[in-house]
Amino acid sequence: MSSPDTNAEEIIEESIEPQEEPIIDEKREAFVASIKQDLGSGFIDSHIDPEIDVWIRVTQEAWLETAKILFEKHGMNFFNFLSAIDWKPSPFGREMDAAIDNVDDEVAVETEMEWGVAGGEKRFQLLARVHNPVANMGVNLKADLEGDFPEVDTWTPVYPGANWHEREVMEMFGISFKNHPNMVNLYLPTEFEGHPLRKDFPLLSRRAKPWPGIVDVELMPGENDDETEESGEET
Amino acid sequence: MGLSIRVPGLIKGLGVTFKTLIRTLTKGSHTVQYPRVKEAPTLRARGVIALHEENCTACMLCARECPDWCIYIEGHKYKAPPRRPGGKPRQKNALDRFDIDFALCMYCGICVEVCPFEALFWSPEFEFSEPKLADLLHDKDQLSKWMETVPDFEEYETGSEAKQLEVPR
Amino acid sequence: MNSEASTQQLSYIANQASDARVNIELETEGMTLNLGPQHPATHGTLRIIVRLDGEQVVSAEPVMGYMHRGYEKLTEVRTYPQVTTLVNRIDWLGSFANEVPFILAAERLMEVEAPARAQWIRTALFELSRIANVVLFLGDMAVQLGATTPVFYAFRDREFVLNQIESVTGGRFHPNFDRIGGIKDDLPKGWIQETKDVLVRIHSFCEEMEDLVVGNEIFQTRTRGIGIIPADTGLAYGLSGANIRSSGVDWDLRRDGGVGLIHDQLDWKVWTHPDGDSFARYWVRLQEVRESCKMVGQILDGIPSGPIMAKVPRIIKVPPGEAYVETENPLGVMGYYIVSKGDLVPYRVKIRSASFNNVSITPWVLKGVYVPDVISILASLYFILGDIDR
Amino acid sequence: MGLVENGKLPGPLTKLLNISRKYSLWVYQWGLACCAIEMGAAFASPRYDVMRLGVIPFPASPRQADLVVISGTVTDKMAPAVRRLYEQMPEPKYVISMGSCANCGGPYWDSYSVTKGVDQIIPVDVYVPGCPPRPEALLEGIVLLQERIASEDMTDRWNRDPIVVT
Repeated sequence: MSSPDTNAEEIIEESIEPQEEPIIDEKREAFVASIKQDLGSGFIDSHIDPEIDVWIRVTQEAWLETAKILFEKHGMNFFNFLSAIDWKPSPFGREMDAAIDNVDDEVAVETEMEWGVAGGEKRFQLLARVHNPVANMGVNLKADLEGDFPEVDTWTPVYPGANWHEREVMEMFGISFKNHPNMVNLYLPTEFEGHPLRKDFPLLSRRAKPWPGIVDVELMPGENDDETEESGEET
Repeated sequence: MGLSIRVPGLIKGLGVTFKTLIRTLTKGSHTVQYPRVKEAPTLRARGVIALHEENCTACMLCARECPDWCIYIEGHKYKAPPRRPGGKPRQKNALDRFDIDFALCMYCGICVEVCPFEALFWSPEFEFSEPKLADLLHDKDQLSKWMETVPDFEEYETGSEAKQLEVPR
Repeated sequence: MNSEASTQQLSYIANQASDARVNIELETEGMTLNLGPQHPATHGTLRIIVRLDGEQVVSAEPVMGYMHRGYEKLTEVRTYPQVTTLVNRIDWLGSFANEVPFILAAERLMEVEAPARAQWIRTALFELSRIANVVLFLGDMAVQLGATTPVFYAFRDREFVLNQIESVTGGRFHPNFDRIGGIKDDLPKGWIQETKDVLVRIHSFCEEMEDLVVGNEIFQTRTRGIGIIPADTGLAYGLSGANIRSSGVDWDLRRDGGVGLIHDQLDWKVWTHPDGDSFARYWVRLQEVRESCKMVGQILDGIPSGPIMAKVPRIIKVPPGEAYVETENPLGVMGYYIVSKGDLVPYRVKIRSASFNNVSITPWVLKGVYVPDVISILASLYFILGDIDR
Repeated sequence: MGLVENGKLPGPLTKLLNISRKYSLWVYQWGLACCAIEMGAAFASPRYDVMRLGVIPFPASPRQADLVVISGTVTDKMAPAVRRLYEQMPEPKYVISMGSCANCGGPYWDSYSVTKGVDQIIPVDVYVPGCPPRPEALLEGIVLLQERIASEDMTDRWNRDPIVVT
């Protein structure tokens, strides 16, 4: 798997970038501009995938305000989902990923946080999506959250469907929601401890059981399958 | 709404069941009389995994790609006589243990798909229930026995460019 | 149809109001009824705590998690091909459809596109899994209202669809057939003709259900005007699929979504119903099965020849980025939000499953209905537990 | 049931008892996940029709059931309910564990919320492999169980400690 041929193939694959003119998505540009104007300082950043999707990042304080604006002004009345992302990489790194084990270099566990589209600053980031079924346009919203056990305004007054999603986020990430009508566990039994979707939550079975692939007898078969019978190279 | 309005739909429904009754009586039922007659699963059905032991080089690829970690392989290296006279002795792998835990297996077929040496095949057999959980761990002899039940690959539909494979016997 | 339903609705509300008055006079005591976790009326292990005042529901609170398997965490420790086989098991009745949005999202990040033949076969299997899924609903809804025959018919004809899915993918339930950049294998010989025969069978099944269930007066009385969901409420709760189309919202991602599948090259129709009640939800789904049959028939006639896999690296590493792709699955809108860091495993996958949102409306819609209607409403909302709890 | 508890039954009587028990297995449908649909197909589909084997899938409560098919993923939240179901069933009772999830966790073997096999909570008589098993595979499991019942001595069953899983 770590043979040099595959790496070369991947590099070639990556280097063939589609050489197209940048498409200007007027509909989404106008939409982002309008949101920016309405939110003022609450608006932080945005990202547009032309003709595909749009991301908007707002401040924690403007979270509820954004929902109201989207619902009332932009007809985004379809509620898709609300969730969160933990951007702090898992401290166990390799232990959690079986497939990493066959890459025998770079064991170093990454601890630096690295954010996705529309950027980020904090460990926890809320992620929500709403959709306008008439104009057929959806928007992904993000908001950075302060602290280890953050608190943010609930969306339930605007989107009642957010109720269960917020309960799920509370239980999976430990993010609580102000003024939520029923902030109790959704899935897990009450005696469950920890927040499973946080990256530092360990999957104990995975650590208890030895990975069967670790006992190695020979090199991984590379591209030259015919020669593997003869390949006597020692590692 | 009197009784007269409420009846036609019911009569129609009864007509459907009556038609089904007639069809069952004349054309026979759908039932497969299981212990005596067995249905034939399709050729690609994923029933149980068979091992063609000669092709296995203990390369561990299947064990690594298995999402359930349910394949256990052990092997050792040995020096085989050179293929050409005067050549160096070749290093080969011998397979000591090849177990698949069918209690844990999720029958996804990733191991069969990733095997670069065509040592693993799907057999449509499905009858291997056990009263003891440990018996569901099939060793390499058992897995080789399943090889007899592996059907040949079927031909492809017209318009396909896929290459027809063959099962080693 | 609309006027009749609205009169029924009015009489229903009047009945409820008069009953409420009776209840005050009789001074019934409140009672808590516990449906589930295992109950014939719940598909799987949903538990609903219903507080009753006499025969009327005061409040209903679903208790979930009896089927929570931690999908979103497990996807973080599995490689992309392993995730594909895992997500099969979310909506187990239409399992191939679960893979499609995930694969499409990964394809968008990798900037590959499946060849035409793969897309056509993908769409055919997507629609076949819809048929396999909804056919069971058509029988199951009737059985929950007390009619046992339709479920036997549904299981009988569903087997043929499953056979067709199995003879291509190898799995009756969990195909694990979709791949990033194409599909795993090509069609076996004779499959197209066999599938056409099965479609004829499904067509006649739809006719039977039309006569047996939809036309049945008892069924109509039990479902017309029951569990009405207005369009705007449904949207705000995130209802999707046939549930929202039966409230009169003309929105179908197969037509409007414009992702990776070839529905726009086919001739079909999106059915809606203005009533928004249990009957409408049944009726819309019945029409959907017919449309799916029509679509599969057209696909079978027009599958182009060619390769089935695009060129992708053998070891799949998805470049860094984020993508959200949703498709119109049998139960509604299903989407995957993939966050990739260029690794073998996804960094985070948010699974937007349809039933989770569809069921979140139950506390709202069950308020004020009678106990027998709870069952018909739950059945008509049509959820699958794996899709709720993940 | 003092008769069976206090000593051996004559052979023919045991045989007769076993035959009658074997062909009147009332099975409680404990559908949990994907396997529940395949179990439904085995029980309700005209193609498989489990009633032919003398298995009757209609008990209204576990107190009337002889056999329970645990079909699907048992989560930690569900486990107490499974345990209680088993305790409610009258002796002699049998359990079929259907599918990988019920056997030992299956695809969710590393999950934080799934019980790794139903045999951690209740004793199991027959394990049916598959994910999900075909309906016929379940029928095979039932036939296997019936064979076990046929060769069983009632007294053994009655006085026996709970089956120890090896």
